[in-house]
Amino acid sequence: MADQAPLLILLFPLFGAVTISLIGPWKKQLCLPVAIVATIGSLAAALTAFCDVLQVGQVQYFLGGWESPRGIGIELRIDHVNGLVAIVVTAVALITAIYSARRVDDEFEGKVPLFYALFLLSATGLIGMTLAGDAFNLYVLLEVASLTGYALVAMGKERRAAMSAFNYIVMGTIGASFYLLGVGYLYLKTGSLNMGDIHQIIVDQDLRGSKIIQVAFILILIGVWIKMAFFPLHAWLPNVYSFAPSTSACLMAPLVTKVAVYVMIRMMLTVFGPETVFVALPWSEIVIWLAVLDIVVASFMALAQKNLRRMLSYLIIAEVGYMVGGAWLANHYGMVGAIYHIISDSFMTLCMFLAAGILFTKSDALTGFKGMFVRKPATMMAFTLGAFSLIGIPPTCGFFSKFYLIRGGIESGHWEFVIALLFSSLINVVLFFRIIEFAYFHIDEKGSKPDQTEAPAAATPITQVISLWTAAIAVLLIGLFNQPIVGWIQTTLRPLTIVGGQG
Amino acid sequence: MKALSLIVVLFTGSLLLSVVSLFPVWGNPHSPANANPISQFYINETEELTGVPNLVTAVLADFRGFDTLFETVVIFSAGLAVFSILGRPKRKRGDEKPEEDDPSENLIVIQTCRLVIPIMQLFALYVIAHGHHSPGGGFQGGVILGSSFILWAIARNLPTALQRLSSRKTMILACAGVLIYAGIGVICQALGENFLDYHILHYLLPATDAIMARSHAMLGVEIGVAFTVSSIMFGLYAYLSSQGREEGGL
Amino acid sequence: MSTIHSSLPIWACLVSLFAVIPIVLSRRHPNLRETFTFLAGFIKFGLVLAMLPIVLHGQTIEFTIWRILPNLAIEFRVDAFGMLFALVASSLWIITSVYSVGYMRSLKEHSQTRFFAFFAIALSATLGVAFSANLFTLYLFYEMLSLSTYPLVTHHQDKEARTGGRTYLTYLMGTSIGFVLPALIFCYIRTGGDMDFSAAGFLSGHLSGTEALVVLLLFIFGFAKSGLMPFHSWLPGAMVAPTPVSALLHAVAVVKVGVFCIVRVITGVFGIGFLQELGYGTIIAGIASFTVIVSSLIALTQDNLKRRLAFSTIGQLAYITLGVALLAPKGIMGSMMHIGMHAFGKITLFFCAGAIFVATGKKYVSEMAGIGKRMPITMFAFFIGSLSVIGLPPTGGFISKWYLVTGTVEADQIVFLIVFLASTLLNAAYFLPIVYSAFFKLPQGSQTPERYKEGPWFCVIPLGLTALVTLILFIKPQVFMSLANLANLVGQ
Amino acid sequence: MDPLGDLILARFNYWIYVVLMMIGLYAMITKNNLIKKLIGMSIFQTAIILFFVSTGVKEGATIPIIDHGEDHGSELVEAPAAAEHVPEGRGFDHEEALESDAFANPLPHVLMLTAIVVGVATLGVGLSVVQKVFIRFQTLEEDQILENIRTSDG
Repeated sequence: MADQAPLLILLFPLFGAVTISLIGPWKKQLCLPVAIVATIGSLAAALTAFCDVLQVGQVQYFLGGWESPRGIGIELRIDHVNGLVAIVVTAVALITAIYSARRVDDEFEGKVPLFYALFLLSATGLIGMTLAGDAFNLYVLLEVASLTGYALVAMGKERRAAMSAFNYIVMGTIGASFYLLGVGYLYLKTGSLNMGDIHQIIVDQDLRGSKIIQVAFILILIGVWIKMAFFPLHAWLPNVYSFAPSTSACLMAPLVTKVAVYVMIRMMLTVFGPETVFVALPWSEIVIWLAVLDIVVASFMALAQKNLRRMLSYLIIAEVGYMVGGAWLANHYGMVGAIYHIISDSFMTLCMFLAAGILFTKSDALTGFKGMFVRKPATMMAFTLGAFSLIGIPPTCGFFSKFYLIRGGIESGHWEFVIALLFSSLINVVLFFRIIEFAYFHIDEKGSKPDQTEAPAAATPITQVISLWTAAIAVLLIGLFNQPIVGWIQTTLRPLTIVGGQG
Repeated sequence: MKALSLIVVLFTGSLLLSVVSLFPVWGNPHSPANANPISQFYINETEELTGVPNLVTAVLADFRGFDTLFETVVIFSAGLAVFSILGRPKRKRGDEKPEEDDPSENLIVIQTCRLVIPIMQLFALYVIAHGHHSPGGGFQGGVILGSSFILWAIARNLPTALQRLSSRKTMILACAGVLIYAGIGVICQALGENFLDYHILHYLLPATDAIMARSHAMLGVEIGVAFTVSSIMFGLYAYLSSQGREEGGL
Repeated sequence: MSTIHSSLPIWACLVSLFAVIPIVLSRRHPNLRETFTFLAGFIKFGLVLAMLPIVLHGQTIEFTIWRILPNLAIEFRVDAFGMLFALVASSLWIITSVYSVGYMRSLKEHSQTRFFAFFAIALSATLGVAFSANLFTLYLFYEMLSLSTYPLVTHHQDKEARTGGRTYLTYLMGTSIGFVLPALIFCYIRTGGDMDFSAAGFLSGHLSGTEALVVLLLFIFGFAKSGLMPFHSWLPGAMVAPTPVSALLHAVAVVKVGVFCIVRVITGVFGIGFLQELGYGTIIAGIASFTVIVSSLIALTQDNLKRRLAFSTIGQLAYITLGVALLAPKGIMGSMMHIGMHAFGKITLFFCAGAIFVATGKKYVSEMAGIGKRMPITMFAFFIGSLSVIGLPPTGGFISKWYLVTGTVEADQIVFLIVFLASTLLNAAYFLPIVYSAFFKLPQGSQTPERYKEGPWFCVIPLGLTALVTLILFIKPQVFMSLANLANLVGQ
Repeated sequence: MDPLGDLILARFNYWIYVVLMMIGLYAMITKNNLIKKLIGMSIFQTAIILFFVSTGVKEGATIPIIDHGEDHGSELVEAPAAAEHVPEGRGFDHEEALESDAFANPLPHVLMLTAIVVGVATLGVGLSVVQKVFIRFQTLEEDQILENIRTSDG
């Protein structure tokens, strides 16, 4: 079955979702086990597929066996990079599923089976987006992920969730449509939908300078930028993630933007090719400045927030700036950093959102952190670890992604990007130590002293603690094992010549 | 605000139009899209390879069958999404007595529907089954089938229609559709080929060769699609027309 | 010079980190908890001592922990200079622990477990810095130290502590992320990953003149723990911490880590030869001299004893930077020794300040008239500590200062000689009046001297001990001297 | 050919789709009523469908269903429009080309079948969200909703 692994990554959650919708209304207590089995199966398949990739370099899976001529059927294509991203997506889904155990009954009263079905379908869509080797298939899977995402947000009890979901639908549809239109332009010019085939045609017929290809690229870029909430198309994101139910946010916040970033990188590298993106087109400078603006503006906005999840949402936007900027540096290490950051930021964000979900069930105002270290020490420690990673303190993974990104920035001479990265780190220091301070000091003006023996406010369910700490430890491990990860990323990147037009 | 959006819109429009002059002219059979080997291959080889003369059906259900599977999943997700967004805790079943003597009901309308609906449903089955040879297929047929239920709900009222096809049954049918589709793919896997590689199914189907197996499997797939589409169409109607309360109706 | 591969340094570093677990577990039994602290302290000191003969033989001990980036590992190497620092830090940890027990218990401080736990972590980080073999490892432990000391600085958890903690982190994290990190990555790119400290300097030949200046300044200001002006104000702010913290971390561990890093940067990263060639030593020396003079002047105006000590520390740290920036062998030797000598002198002073606070609740110099009658041992120790910091015999401070002064002559930089002399006078001017009024004046508003009443013995013994060591170091400075000499020999 | 005819008449399909799309986009951005926004969204998506389908058109070609029971395609070989053009670009067998010129390109149709379904699904979800908004806020005018949120927050 090993050669079927690439597909099984998708099939497990798909069948899980269908099973849950079938049996859910009768056997509510079976929903969670099915979801966990499905995500474990998916993770196992992703790991198997990745092991295959390690041996043979690139795994292609032809749906329906339509292998030749190229582009007749649909293929899934796994290389080192998206193999890793697929592992991340499945792992995040698994961790969130574990986290959801004691949570969903409150958040989705009476709709638990629907939630799990949508949850698994959303994971299916996101996994599919990373694996797709066909530009149109990617669109379909993107829509699966988006539609379920809209529902996961709108299901919330929060009053404003519905309105933010509506804006999400409008923006998401514009983004997906622009992507589709870009694919249409590509199809018009090349006649193919298979990513590898499109690239081959662009190279063979020397379409690099073609205006149609350029406009197609712009359209696809705008599309994925909306999906990943890149400045100035970011307005939908903060409302969505701060008003969504916490379980939904834990799945979507780490993944949706990251997968969109991966799609952008995939488009840049395997569809248009670095020689088109960096050499033929003079946009690197503009995009990097946009990324710099994104980072700076989002950091300032984060500073102004009074609610935890809203603040984290703006940080996600800033992190998107890291990745877009890194990818556009036209530098090997910039690209490595961007891809590595996809992996590390997924777990960082997951860790933070899980902690946010555990710490706050109703209002997540930052002032609520008062005395949190005493009330929920384990959660706060994991939160602190995640915060350190977002700040970029070694040896957490956040440090190493910054390391590679800054290296790329220096090597390619984009100092503005380097400064923006450092600036955002400093802002993060302020942001998180403000919180840690709140959590650490809880003596109010009356002067009641903290006491070690004080009983914790309410015991956190063990499943939530496990999921949070898994994420936190992943943050550490990804940092410590950054070298093999980066090595794998480089295996895929090395054959490509990622060098900018200016040198 | 309006001026700004106008600028954005005009800018986007001019971006899109800036390359129109480079596009192939209307109906050019030698445009890259039309002259590409892939397109040629579909037209020239499909019937030999699959035995299905309707190229669109063949490409849809076989060559790009994976897309179509997820297309079905999209519909399925939309159904789940609407149920989850608008659904509310159910009241006791006993309350849902269909109001037989609704004064707003019109005898002529009801009787006409009684006549039309069977024909609609028959036609829907024809569209599904004949999709190999004429325009049609699971989506088209499924929508017609779904609209026959909707017609009944409009002519009578929603609870009456829901008595025939409750939202739970809707869900089961929708799941069955996806299961049929994906299940056919998994059977192919179980027989040792890739997902959705239908030709291997001739081991299971009597009196078929590899090519006809594709054709038959496509029919199966279309039926699965029809299941999902028809039930979800009705489900969408039921929920959207009543704000999720499953009562009253238009 | 030969190299030995051994895991000793890593154990020496980690022992206090592991000790956190039993410390936290035994949080309900203070005596058991403190036992673990002492146990860890003695094991650590023992391990460091075990390595001492090897290092004195001119050998180095290496251990690679984790290859974390291409060509770059988290790696330990114990050389003479690192050994010197580790010796100072690990020995003072034991003494400070004794002192902490007395201080914390008599003041009935809250959250003592947390205090001892983070104290242990901070010590691990300090030894990690001392034993780092390359710049990356150094940076890692440097950050770890900043973070682990934050809960210590803000231990009181009141408004003042919050402000102090904020300043502390803003300065330390701001400079390390804003300055050191980019410089570090820049070096990594330029050298292709080789960041091992070496006498020739791993940067030499890789940077142009201007780049070298920028990187040098980024490092010098980036390691803000060294308290060079204008990035010094965290140190007085951090004086809100309990006195044992101030004593160990702010007179010994944290600030010494700062100057340790600067010495490493100058001797190991750039290399003395490279800097001499570029002629940038004078620039650093200028900054350091400015800090020396200005901080001494500010110290004169401080009434809060701990703040006065803090500014004194800033000045003394700048001595070390100044000494090494002279790029002369004697100056560097003086700097290295001053790390040790000043540590013992200054910790004595802090212990005294703490002991006074515990016994009388007094924080301000102006309140301390006549206190010598009440706490003669403490104030005598204070006197010895002052002498050492001023640099007068018969204390260890005299020896290091002697070398520093000869360094200026050797480097033919008479200006800096004047700086040293002037600051010595200023040092005397802000310390000796305290001693004088303590012994020869009567308390304000009272005609009779206070009755004899020392602080708790847990406080007095450590400060007596450190005062004694300060004296002994004058007679027997051999260990420090030979280590500094060895480190210097390698540098030539 | 004159520029007007060449640019606009010969490529009218693209003009129509761009105009439609801009109408949709404008409605999505500026309309105050949520339903109108959704209508704009629908127009927007339809425009793209129009674009795709129009790329598959071949002059003189028939629907992509091969006639059963006959020697398919043979009677269409002499379709006048197909013979005029000389194959360009990517070379393929001339005879095959003529045959394939007789049928419209099936691929865009397949793709748009998917896109239509996606459009319907999105519209359905959109409408349900709008209903939920209405349940929560009792209005569908965006400015009133925002006002409502602002007053309840502040």
